[in-house]
Amino acid sequence: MSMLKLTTAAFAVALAAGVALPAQAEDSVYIQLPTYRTGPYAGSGIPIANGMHDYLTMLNERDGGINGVKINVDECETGYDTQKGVECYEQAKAKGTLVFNPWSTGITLQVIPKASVDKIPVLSMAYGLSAASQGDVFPWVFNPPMTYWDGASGIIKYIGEQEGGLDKLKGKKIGYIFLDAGYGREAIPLLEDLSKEYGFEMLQYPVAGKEMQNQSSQWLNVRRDKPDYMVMWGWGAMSPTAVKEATKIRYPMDKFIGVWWSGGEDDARAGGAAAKGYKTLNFNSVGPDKPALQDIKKLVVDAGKSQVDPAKFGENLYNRGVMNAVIMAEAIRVAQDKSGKTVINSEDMRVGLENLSIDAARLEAIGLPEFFSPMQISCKDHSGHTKMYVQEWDGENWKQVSDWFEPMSDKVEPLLAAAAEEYKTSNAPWPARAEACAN
Amino acid sequence: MFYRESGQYKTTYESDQAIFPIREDRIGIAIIMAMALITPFIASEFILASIMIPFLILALGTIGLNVLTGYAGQLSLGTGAFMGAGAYACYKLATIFPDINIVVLILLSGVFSAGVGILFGLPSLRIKGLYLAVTTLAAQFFLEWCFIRIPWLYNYNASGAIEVPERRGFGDLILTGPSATATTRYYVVLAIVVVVTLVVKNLVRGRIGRQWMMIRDMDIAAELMGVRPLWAKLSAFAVSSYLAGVAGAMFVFFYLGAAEPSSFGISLSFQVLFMAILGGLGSLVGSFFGAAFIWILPIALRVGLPAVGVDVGAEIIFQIAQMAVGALIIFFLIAEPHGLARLWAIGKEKLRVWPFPYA
Amino acid sequence: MDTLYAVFVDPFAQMIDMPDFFLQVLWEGFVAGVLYALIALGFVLIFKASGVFNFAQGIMVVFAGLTLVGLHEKGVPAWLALILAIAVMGVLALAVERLVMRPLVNQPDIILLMSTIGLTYFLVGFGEFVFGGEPKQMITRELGLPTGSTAIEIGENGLLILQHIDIAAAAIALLMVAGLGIFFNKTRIGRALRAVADDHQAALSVGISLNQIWVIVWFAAGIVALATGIMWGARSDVSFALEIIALKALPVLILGGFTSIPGAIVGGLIIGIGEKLGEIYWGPLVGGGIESWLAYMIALIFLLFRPQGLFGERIIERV
Amino acid sequence: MNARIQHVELHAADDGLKPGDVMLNIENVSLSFGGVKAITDISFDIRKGEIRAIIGPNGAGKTSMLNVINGFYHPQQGTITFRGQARSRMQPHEAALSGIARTFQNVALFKGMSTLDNIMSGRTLKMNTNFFWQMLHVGPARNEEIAHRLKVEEIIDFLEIQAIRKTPVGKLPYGLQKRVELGRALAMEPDLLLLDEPMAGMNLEEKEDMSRFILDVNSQMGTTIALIEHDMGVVMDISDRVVVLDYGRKIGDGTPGEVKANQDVIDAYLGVSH
Repeated sequence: MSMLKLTTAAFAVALAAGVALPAQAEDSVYIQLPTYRTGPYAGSGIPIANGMHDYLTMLNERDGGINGVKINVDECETGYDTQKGVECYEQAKAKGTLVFNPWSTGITLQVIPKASVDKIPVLSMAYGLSAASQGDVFPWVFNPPMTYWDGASGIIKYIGEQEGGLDKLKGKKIGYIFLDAGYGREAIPLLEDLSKEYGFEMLQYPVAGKEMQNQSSQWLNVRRDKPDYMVMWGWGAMSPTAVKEATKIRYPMDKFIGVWWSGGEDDARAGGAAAKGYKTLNFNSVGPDKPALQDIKKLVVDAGKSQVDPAKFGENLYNRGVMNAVIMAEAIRVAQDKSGKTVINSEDMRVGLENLSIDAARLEAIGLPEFFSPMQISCKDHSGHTKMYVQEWDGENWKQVSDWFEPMSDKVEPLLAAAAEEYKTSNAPWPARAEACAN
Repeated sequence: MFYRESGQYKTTYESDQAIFPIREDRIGIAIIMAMALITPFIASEFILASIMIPFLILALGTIGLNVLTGYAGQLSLGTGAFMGAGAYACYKLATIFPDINIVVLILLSGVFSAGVGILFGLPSLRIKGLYLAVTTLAAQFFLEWCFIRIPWLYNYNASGAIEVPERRGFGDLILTGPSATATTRYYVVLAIVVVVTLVVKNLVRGRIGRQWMMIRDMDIAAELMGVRPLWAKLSAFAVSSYLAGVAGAMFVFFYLGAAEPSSFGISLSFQVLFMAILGGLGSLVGSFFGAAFIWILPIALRVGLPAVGVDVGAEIIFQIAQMAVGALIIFFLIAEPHGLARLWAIGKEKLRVWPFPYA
Repeated sequence: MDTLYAVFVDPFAQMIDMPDFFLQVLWEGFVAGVLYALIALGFVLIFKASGVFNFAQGIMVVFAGLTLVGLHEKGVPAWLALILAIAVMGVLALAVERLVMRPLVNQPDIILLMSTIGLTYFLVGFGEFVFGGEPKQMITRELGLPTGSTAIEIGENGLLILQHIDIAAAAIALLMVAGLGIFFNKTRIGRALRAVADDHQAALSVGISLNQIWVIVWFAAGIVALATGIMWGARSDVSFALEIIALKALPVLILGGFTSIPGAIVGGLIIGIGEKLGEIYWGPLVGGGIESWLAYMIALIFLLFRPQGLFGERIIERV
Repeated sequence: MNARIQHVELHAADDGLKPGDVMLNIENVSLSFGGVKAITDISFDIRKGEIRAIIGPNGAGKTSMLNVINGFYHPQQGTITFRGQARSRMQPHEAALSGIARTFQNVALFKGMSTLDNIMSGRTLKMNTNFFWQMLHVGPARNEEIAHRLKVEEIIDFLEIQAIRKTPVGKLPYGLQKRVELGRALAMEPDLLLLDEPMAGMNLEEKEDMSRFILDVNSQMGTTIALIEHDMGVVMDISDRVVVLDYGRKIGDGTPGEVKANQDVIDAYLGVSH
């Protein structure tokens, strides 16, 4: 019988908690951070979670929140699992989160339709559905500073530069190794399009999520096909394994370029000295030196309020997490400004995001000069299509090896519009945008 | 005192063979049904959407596995994939026939998963026990691969995910899609689960269920008494995967809203297996207990621990929940290998003779 | 016709065309097979002595590797971490015997199987709880294991690249099998183990302590798991993502039979090499990625023709 | 009583054979597993209406013989003719279909089911409402269930096991389990009933009960019975004819009196070397 009692008790707790959820203090706003510090993707998820958490905590500690409003933060562990992600979303919704950062393309796709109905903005920073940049179709979804398609076009652009012009790509073979899930597949349509346009051959090497750590077949195929360049869309345990496998087959590492998500220090470190030359995209600066980061160090990390390993403070993915938090914080400011309230709700937050503009001066002002390329989100453009750069692993650290450059917006933009239309038809009846552009 | 059957005489075999021959049971079930019906009026949306709906759906999936493992004795580790087969079938049906009521399509989609189940049930004619369990993993991984590699299944969607379209029915009620309210979805799920459970109850108490149990308890004797193993095993696979398929379709259409192939991974198979074993193999009511327990425990820990003031990181709670589930599974296997259903039965037995310790 | 050509001719033409590549595929398959076989080996040990289908063997591999690396991360020197990791596996064996196996004695197979799945869940949560969830690098160099690779030239421009760690893995696997063989056949405990495997009650009646035997086999399986964890961790990182790959040991067992040590090795090699060849030469025909299920299908089809496995004896059913 | 529920009589089917006609004929049957010979060149017959005993020391091949008769083992050589029809590789369920039922040496009841369900399971072959009605459990399906329940209740009455109707068989003592197993076989209304050591492990009283049931089944229902039994007293008392096996060979066949006098049989039981 003890079991029955336990079940009943558990149920009662859940019930009580469920009822108590929406309560919140008057002078604070609530943001739930879905994170994953466990499971196969934890290697990437942990620094991101730390970065987001620590920046928001720092704002609370240093400034008492934003314009006097404390930010209530809690985390919800998803394990990168879509099912758990939906649970977290429901919980976030019940607790009145301002914004939802899925940190998984799979979860993003899952919550996009729900979020529009529930009026919760989804902030998928440089991941998720590329077409979501079309604000007129997806008023509730934001993917600044750029989309996967921007990234893919950026890599092709960079390869073109290496080869001495995009026209030199003709007849070249470019391999695409990717996590075979919503995330890795997202870039395929654009790459296919560009391969037709520039006449290079695109070879696909899918890596199943559960086989991430067993990529020897894919790399054997790479060895046989001898592609001129390898492009990677890897995440979690996939990236370090891929780097390691590439060194094993002695693939020239300087021809191996990952998307921004495959650019964790740990990803490259796994390949040891042989990984030198491995490149990835990036859109935020690496290193712990910016003033705001030093504030985090002083007020959060050294105060024992962070889970980050001090040795890894300021690494690439940590800073990426900080950047995500900066976007949220800045959007809250804009929303407060636009709505005239200090305690905003999720609908105000959407307006905030839609009118977000972070220029160089603003970055300077918040203590993060040149932390990332200035971004401007608008009613129509929810992504901003800002600039990126290429970094190279020197065996110890990431080194910037290219200037900040723009994606091939002329190629990407029409495809995004078409994809958004397609999404609309295949998910008919997709609600028309009802929210006015507040300008 | 309140639960005593003495004095309730049966004068016909018909009444002796009713589903609930004892009056108190009938009253109990009526109260439970009434409570289920009023839940949406008293519970928050979170409880409805994140606890009740998935709990009911997974209970149906558990019943599906229970038919196969609990009643017919064939261990399967592929329930997740069979649920996926139903979900993808339902997605295809819903996009090909947008005008047909989604409930009809959900019930129909189980037919496809049943077909898949029969196919992968064929080896059970030669392979038994744990060996069979391993071969069901072939179904699990092969189907998962199909969900990725056959783009037709997800309508060539670039993301490889299936997204639930909005469908209306029963007048102009929105049944599926993001605009469907939790209350609507809950009632539809409840109706399907109750009706299907009744049907399964009828099957297992009749000739077909007896054949399954004969194969389970002593396959050789069953065969020597005229049971054709081919028919008995394949019908169990068919019914089981039908139920799993319906559960899978509902899981996507009424709970998740969209799904990737990884939604139907082996962890779902294990989750359902735990529900079946903890609830009690060969018990329908146990399937509900098991599903409730396995589904609610982690959520209760996750929501409940912070609520009572235990302040630890989200991932710690997650890990604690995982450890707790693992440890509890072992604990219950030791304490009562026949699951919650047996505890329930013992409890009822005790109540019947109360206040005396034994009859 | 084209299909027939693509299935029956083209793959072989490719093999002949690039012999060095073919050898490389065989080698990769061989190494993967050795690792599958090592997991299967731990499994066979336990099944032989207790009839328990130990689903947790895969997670024990991760857990052992994680303990080793985790301890080292916390500042313990490599050699001490290794000894401590072995000790932890010993404690685990004791705990499993005392808390799981002993109370569940005489339960049906499925209950025992379920308890090991429960153990799997527990160990995943526990491992992450103690050592954190992120993947960790194996301390290959600190343990004195070889790194780097040797390239052998084959024909013109042909290159066969052998990772030293893979060679070491094969050698260690060989040593473990030989060691276990001697252990089983030449020692007193080995004889007791075999007696227990044949008949629990009969073994009890001649004074063999079942509990002691179980602790020993779980400990032995733990050590095999640690070795596997080190080897696999050196190939990729140590993380719980390995868990799914560890499931590949199950089709290996089906091929080899649940109780045969040579069966585990041969089965492992067949599965390892078979799935690599299948993936590389036939996989592209259906879009690739068939590696995720090929092993199970091979096992399934094999079972249909030989339900008792490669080395198992035909079972005569009695009533 | 519900008018739609028809009452079925409980007896062996009329197959046109008169009592004393050969029902089952076994000719030169041999069976081996790998290199081990279980049965070597055995011939005997079973006649309608008789009680035929198969005896012999342990390992003589008695149970294998029963397994051959109901199709569980397939002999390498020899023919088996049942009711005039020679058969080749017959599947066990086909044997059941043609009217052969059996009990087992080590009780093979369905342990997870109640006494009632176990005996109901004997009616499997006689039930035929389709899946659709089974799902709804109304109309034909329910009527069928109740009709067969009546039948099963007759058997329960006959075997005097009313009190344990709803008890899971796993909880029953051994003697009662044997009785339930007999009930399950009887529920099939067989023409030929094979009993594998029906009295093993029973005390005297239980043996007497069981003997009475066997004789009653034989005389009241007209069921032909073949039984394996070690208790010579019982065998000699109740059987009409006895066949004796040793090391897979037939060493004697005839009435109890004849067999008792057979020198080979005496040697086999007393252990004279061959």
